[in-house]
Amino acid sequence: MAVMTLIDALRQGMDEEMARDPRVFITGEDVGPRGGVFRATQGLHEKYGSARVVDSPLAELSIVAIGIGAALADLRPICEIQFADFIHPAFNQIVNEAAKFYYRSNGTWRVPMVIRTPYGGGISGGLYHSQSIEAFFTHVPGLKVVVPSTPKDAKGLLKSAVRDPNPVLFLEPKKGYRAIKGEVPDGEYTVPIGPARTAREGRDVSVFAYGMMAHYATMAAEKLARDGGIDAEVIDLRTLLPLDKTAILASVKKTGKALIVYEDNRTMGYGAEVAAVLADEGFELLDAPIRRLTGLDVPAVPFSHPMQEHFMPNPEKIAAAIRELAEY
Amino acid sequence: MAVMTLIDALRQGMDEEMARDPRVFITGEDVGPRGGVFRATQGLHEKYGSARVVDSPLAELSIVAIGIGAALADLRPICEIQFADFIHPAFNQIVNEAAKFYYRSNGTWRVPMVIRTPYGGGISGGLYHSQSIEAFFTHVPGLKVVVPSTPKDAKGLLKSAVRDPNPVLFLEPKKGYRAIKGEVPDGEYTVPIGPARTAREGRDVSVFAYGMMAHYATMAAEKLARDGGIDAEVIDLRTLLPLDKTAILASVKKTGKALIVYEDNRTMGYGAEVAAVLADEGFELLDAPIRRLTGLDVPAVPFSHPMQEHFMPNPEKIAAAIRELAEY
Amino acid sequence: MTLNRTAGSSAQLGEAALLEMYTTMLLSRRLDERAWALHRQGKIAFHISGMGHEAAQVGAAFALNRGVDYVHPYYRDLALVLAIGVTPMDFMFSLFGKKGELSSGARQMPSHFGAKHLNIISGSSPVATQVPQAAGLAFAIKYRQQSGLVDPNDATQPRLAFTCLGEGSTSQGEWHEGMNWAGVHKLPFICMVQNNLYAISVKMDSQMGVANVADRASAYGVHGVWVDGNDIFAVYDVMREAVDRAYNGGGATLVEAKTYRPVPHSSDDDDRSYRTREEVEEWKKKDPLIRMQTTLLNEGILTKDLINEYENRARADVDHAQQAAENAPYPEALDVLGAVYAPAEEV
Amino acid sequence: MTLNRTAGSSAQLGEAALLEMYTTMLLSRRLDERAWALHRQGKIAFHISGMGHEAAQVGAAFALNRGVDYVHPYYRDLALVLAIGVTPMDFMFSLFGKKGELSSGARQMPSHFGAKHLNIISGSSPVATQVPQAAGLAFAIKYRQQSGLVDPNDATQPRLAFTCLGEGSTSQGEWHEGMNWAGVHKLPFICMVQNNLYAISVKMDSQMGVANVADRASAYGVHGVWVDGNDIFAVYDVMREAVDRAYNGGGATLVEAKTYRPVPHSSDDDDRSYRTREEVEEWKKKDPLIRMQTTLLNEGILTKDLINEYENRARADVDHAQQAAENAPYPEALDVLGAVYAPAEEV
Ligand SMILES: Cc1ncc(C[n+]2csc(CCOP(=O)(O)OP(=O)(O)O)c2C)c(N)n1
Ligand SMILES: Cc1ncc(C[n+]2csc(CCOP(=O)(O)OP(=O)(O)O)c2C)c(N)n1
Ligand SMILES: [Mg+2]
Ligand SMILES: [Mg+2]
Repeated sequence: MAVMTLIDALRQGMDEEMARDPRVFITGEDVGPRGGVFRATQGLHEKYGSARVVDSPLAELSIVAIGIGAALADLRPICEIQFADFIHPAFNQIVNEAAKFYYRSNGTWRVPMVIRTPYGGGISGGLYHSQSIEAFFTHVPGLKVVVPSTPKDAKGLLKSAVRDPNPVLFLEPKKGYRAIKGEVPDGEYTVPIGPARTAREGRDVSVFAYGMMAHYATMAAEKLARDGGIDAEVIDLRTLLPLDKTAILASVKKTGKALIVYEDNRTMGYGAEVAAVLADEGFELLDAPIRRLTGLDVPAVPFSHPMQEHFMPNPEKIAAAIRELAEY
Repeated sequence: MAVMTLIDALRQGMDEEMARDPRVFITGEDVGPRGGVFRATQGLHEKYGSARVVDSPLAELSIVAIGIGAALADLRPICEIQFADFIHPAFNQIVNEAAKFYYRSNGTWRVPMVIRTPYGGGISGGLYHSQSIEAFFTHVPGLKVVVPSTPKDAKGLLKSAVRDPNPVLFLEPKKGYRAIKGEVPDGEYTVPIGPARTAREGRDVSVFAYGMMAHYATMAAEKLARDGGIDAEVIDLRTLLPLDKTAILASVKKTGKALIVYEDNRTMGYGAEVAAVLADEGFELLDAPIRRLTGLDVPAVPFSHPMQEHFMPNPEKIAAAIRELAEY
Repeated sequence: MTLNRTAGSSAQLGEAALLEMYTTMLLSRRLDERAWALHRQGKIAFHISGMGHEAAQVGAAFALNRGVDYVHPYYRDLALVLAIGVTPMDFMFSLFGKKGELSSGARQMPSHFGAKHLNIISGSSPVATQVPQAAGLAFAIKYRQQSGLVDPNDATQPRLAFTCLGEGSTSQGEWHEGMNWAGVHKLPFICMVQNNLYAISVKMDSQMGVANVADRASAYGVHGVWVDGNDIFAVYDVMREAVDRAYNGGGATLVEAKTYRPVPHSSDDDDRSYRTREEVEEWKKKDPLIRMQTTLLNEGILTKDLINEYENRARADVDHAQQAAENAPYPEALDVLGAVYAPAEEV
Repeated sequence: MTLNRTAGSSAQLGEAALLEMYTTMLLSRRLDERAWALHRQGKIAFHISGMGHEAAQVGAAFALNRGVDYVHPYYRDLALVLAIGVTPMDFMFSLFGKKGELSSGARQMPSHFGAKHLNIISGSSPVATQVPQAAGLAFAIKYRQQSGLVDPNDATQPRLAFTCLGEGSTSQGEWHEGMNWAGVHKLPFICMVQNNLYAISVKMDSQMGVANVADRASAYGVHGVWVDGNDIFAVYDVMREAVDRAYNGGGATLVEAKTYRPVPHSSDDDDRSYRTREEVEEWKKKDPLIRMQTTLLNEGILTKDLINEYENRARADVDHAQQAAENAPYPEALDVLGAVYAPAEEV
């Protein structure tokens, strides 16, 4: 097993899929010789050439639409949106088109494509380089939405996404691109889209998180365990659409208490759905209110450091929220 | 008090606001001589002329962006999106721009505009003339989202929206345009953006709904009351962003039971937030699981009648859900 | 008013092709008229018409490798898809929303064409979304050819992508971005704008500041040409050139077919609020079906007898399709739940 | 290489104006250089540069009614906004993200300009969104004039809207739709594309199939013109024409200023992966600041002494602004919560 960063694992996943299947190609802004602004595609242009690693015009809706057309023609596009904040021009193509093609053609026209994009705050990116966008797209049946938080999952889920016959929105926690390192199995493997991952087992409180927040939650839980007294379980949801209901209900059955952590704005953020599922199907399992620890309900993450930090959840805030719930 | 349809009340509201303030203008597809495809602006072009009732190019993002620019220049645009299903091309302008202008300029540049659009299913409109879109936009701080369900509220809320210094997304339940009739006060009045409305008082179960579903919920509650035994309270949320938490908590304090009804897809639909708020702040008030009665988790409402009807909530399904909850 | 068929590729069209073009237009017209009638009778909920556009559509279709080249149509393209192989039955099933309807299993409103076996892409309602997707189809064609996955001259493989929309819909950013890709990558792509002067009620001069949609091609490095869309041979001629360009690596073409919609926008519309009856009557004189008929009569290819025979056959086809659709069952309620996600495939 | 100032409106520019244009370019350049230095020193997190674009921006600014006409800039427009009244202090505060920063209270990244009192609209990061908004500002100007809310000749009121973006950003649908409104309504609108040949790493020929962005004007019924963007007088001349057109009801103009970015896209970029050092050096010879300096020296308007004096003043201004910004406090954490919704106003 090699230890590598999240972004190296992603690159390796794309590389292997391109080597495996000549129908796989990459398009997006600066993905070519520049290797992407985060270097996710570095070296791939050199290796696979301009025909398969295609610098797109600066135009997100067509990056996605070209991907849709190519997928309809049975290619396997990987479309990169440079920052999640810039996916909004492509909203119509994703929501009205990619997600609805299979349904609207009664299962005849498929759109096997991957849309990769870095998301999330805490990187001094201000209002337009920090956004979380999962809330918008997890409301769209026909799409799958995936958020890896470890290098192993990043690579394995990406490979599954490329092979999936449906459009998959693949959200990459950019703050973790280089900050998150971990073991990646040697050789071929995939991680299935669907099941959540238990990042840490525990008995007192269930913490549901994904992306960078799954890491922070694990850090918080470890700290509380070291400090003694509180044994929190951390579930890394990994696939947000479809949601792994079985996993969240099983965890709450054990702990009776649920904290949901996400860095997006609170209102109508993804955790609302997790809470709603638990408040319905898990009602009799609950011993305490369902808490959400989230980004603030302001339009986006501000640039200047004190405001940014106040916006973002972090391990300390998560630990405090777990403790409060444990003591309920 | 005159009895009128929802759409007549809306038109009267626009007419009065245009007469009151020369900065108010309307733009959108076919809003001019054609009077809008639903006739919401009928007669206004004749009355106020081409300079103030402006047929736009067939291009939603610019309908909204022109509105934003005009609002920055202190006009008061009312932008019509012909069907909510076609608002997606304008997503970037609404989410990244209109909603964030005031915040990003630290409170110096305001965007006082209204975006009106008909939404909702049950009208044989198929996948692209039936959509509900509130889930996407209630996740966007900086926006206000309003859904009237009575002619009185439609007119009064629309007038408040025109006078609001913020961007207001004004969702009109199109199935009710002519089907819903009601009394509208004579003379000048407004209905404030923010507070929910108690459509029916009751003691057993709280039903939270909006738009056409508020009507259906009221019909269901009345039927159950007539049939004897179950006394449901119906709260018409009216303003979805910001959510009137006080009203929903007060109702559940009384009933201990909550049913949330929306015609949108279930997962990450607006009711998820209502449920999440109740499961946190109202946990100790609850005597039963929080139920959601919703549209199905498929990409959109199908055209053909049997499938459409199976997709949509209706008074019978709501009554059954209330009864089930009452008996819990 | 007859048509000119002395120059261009249309001069080469044989009698069989000419008669097939004529009968396709005729069938489309009669189906379309029946749909309006069914709507007036309250038997169907909605109709949106291709009437008046038949020459543009059939002229274009016959220039393509039908059923092989990718076609991404719009809601007026009834005659186009009939020319490619969609049947009156398919159309009637969509009008009535009946079980087994070809394009979508009756999930979509009528005239949202689509047929996998004919390489007709399933359409949606939001206008112009098909344009950048069609550029993507064309991109895929070039990709396969360049990477040796197919032979560029293999006529069993799609060699271009063809898409249509109305002139008003070129106001959309979607259109711009699709055209731009077609220009940058010199794609085997043809976009035909069916310019009927109105976007529902909005006149062309409120949609754009130029006189011809074809003028917009110069912003993209795409060949642009406009043509009398009611002259089926003129359309065929420019389309043949565009097809040859696409097949031979010459890049993309924007074809503007100037035509008119002699009926309201759809069964929900009332066009009296935005145009005069005189204008409509004036255009009806240029009816493309009558113009083709006159030309073929003049050329001796059509006769009065043949016309009657074709009329009878068209009526019989329409009657039969209507009957079958009326008698067919609706989808099951639970059909709403199917085909949300494609199942995993074998790799 | 000197500049041509014998024809056009620029021939009328007086000494004071010329020197102000020069000192504005100079100040912008020195501020910009300092920002790069601060980034190298690890004192600031991010810088995106206007270097090389100063002639285009200052030439444009001086053709406007500065502080009155609406300006909706993009992230490279440092020299433009300085010419309108944004100060070095304002810019330094944005680099350091300090409390009270003019455009956004340090909510936005640096170079997201905005100044309500100068009619500079607050910018965002997603490219091209400002274009249709600027068309909306122009629409409002026309609306007010036509409805008698203001006098069309009142020079205390904005009489046009001016916006900028890069050539790559014209690939966006947003740009298309904004230009389209400007053409349809003949709006008092000027869009200046600062064409520096690259969109980050992507060359112009991967962005569009045409040789000049100005060629795209013909798709909109908008006047289009390209100009050497490193020639401040040439820019001023075409901008004066565009301004006169806008003020006098002649409609919109697309100005393409051809220039170059001699530095990486931003402090996050490394341009060695996508262009040669030779190319960069070649372009540095056309540096717009040096070209203007040489011309003014030749014309006897500048002297060596004056140049030194201006250099000293610019350095002092930059030093002072930097010091003030470094010493200023950060915003409070709770400032994150303010100004989400505008409060109700008196009607
Ligand atoms: C994005 C979007 N906005 C609005 C509509 C509603 N609509 C349907 S057709 C139409 C007019 C289209 O005009 P044009 O493009 O000229 O085509 P035509 O119908 O005249 O053939 C409009 C506004 C839509 N379908 N999609
Ligand atoms: C919608 C959107 N997509 C992507 C980006 C990331 N991005 C910022 S600047 C830029 C390149 C802009 O190139 P160009 O328009 O030529 O302007 P230049 O920077 O060269 O002046 C890109 C891709 C963005 N800001 N907005
Ligand atoms: Mg039209
Ligand atoms: Mg550039």
